[in-house]
Amino acid sequence: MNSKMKLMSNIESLLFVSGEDGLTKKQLAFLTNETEEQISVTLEAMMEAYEKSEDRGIEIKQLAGTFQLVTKQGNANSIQKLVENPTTQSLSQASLEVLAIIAYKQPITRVEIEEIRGVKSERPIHTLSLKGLVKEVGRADGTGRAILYGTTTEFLQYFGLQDIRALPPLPEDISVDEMEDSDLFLTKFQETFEG
Amino acid sequence: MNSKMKLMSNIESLLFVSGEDGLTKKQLAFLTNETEEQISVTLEAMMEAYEKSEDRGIEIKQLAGTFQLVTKQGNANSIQKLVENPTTQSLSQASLEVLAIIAYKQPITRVEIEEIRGVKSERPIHTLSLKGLVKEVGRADGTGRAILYGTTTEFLQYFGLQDIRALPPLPEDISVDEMEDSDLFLTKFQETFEG
Amino acid sequence: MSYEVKTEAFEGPLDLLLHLINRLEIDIYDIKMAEITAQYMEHVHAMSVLELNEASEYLVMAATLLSIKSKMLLPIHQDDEMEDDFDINVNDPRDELVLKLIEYKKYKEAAVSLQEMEETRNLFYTRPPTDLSELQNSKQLALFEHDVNVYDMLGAFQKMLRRKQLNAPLHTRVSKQEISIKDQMKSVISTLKQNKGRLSFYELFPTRDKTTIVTTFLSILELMKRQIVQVEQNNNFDDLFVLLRKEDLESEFEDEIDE
Repeated sequence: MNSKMKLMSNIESLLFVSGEDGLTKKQLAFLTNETEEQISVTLEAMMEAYEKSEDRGIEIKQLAGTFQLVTKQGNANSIQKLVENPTTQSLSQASLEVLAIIAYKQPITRVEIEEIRGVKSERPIHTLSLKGLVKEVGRADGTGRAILYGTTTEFLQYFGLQDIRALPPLPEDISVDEMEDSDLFLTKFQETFEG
Repeated sequence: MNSKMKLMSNIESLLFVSGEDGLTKKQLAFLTNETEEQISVTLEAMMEAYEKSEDRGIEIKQLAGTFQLVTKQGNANSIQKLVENPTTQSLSQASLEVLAIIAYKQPITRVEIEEIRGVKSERPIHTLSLKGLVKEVGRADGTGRAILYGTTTEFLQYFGLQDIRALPPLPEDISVDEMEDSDLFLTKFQETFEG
Repeated sequence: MSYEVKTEAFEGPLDLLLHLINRLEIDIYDIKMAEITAQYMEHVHAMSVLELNEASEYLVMAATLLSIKSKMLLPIHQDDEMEDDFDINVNDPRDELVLKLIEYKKYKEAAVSLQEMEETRNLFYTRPPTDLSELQNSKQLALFEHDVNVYDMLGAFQKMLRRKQLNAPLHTRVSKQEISIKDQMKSVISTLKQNKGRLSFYELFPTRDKTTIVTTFLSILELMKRQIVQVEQNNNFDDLFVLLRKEDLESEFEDEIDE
């Protein structure tokens, strides 16, 4: 019993110092000399305990492929008081569009992105790379050897995704009746921006 | 009773994100809309709870009036193991930060670097000098004649830069632009859909 | 006529077209070219002022729309129809545009879900990894651990800005509190007690707040003068250690400082 408690304590310490980098099950197993199965069971028990304890302000989340300690969502209000201006951080519409295209079509060149959007996209791509959300992942074959873009680990972290497969499926076939949905879409937009 | 639990949860979240800087009772009182007395009582209860719970890996440390979360001494072994087997980026984050500051603001003293980062930076500077990425490039005027740091040729080589002007612009400047962009966009969007 | 186009509201000509299709309640697979072209032109005219290079994209689309419209007015040649027997829609001049619009719409919607995810993600916070380099030996430090590039460096910088943003309001709004030397002396003593009476000088300064640093420093000097603490150093340039010399002095200490 004691050993199980000790393992939880150890895991909490390790996750605490790793911060937003987090640790995988494998790494945790290695660092604590335990089996991965033992780590799985313990992590699960910890996740449940964190969630249930109302006096706890942190919990474990799987983000960007690792387990990380994060603050509970319910405490966002008081933490936001620590933040200078919470709204300025969000991405612009252009950046979000480019990012969506890169996320679903990676690896992809700038020209291909511009073809889909129908507008020049150099600036949003530049902004996204500076923010560490996309990066060069290679060069296209053929003349020019254009840069191929892909998303980064920071991208997963930024959107709270476990891995790239956790992205919601791309709306595939837009049928006639789906056009009505776009009303919904516009309404949502308005809500978001007016709200 | 519930409210007391909630306050503990809030304090844990706040101490968690404030990291090495920690928070004073006064700051915690401000952030949670509680009295300092209430904070004192709650912190004491929390400190005891952390200490007693064998499954906890963190505890509250009080230093010069600020409170911060730290890992429990008893888990030092597995943390040492983490240090010796750096499988994540965790170790380079501090160094990369300092490197970015030196690259963009050189020549710069240690004190100036610390002012920008908000934390002590002796270690990362030491690390970077050992790696040959930064070096002493002179001494500041005035008393103390503090060491001025700059990047090396090795730095340019390492990052594949032709010269120091080939560095991309700082994200700081970008975000200002982007804010304006998105504001304009939002305004326009609202006009369009409300109009 | 001048081609000054105000386009901030739309992410390009495709975005504008989608907006019009939606507003006119037109079936995207059966776009009424005359109507949409007229509306599109009207919008482009109504927009004012923007960079020429973006305006050109809107104008290219205008030309495309006009060309589709005119093609649709032409009668379909009999021979062509025979050849393309297998593909019924091949002759619809709108096809390419429709495909483009549908493709673009997918990503526009995906961008909306990204935005929602961004909002949710903003409700919880992580912390930067602890700097553990002091636990490392120098030999290890000298190794290049990773294949880092300039963007990793910028990413690190970005993270730092985020972290600094977290603490900024406290520095301006809250931390202006005045700490007295007396209070800080007490705090130093209690901190030392908690650490078995011995602590590195460095650890007594956990904050970057200048007032606190100065006050803490003065309080340590005062404590040294009163021989309540002692400072020692083993070798040149080693860390300084602060030692608590007297164990129980709370009571005498209280009135002494009040003078």
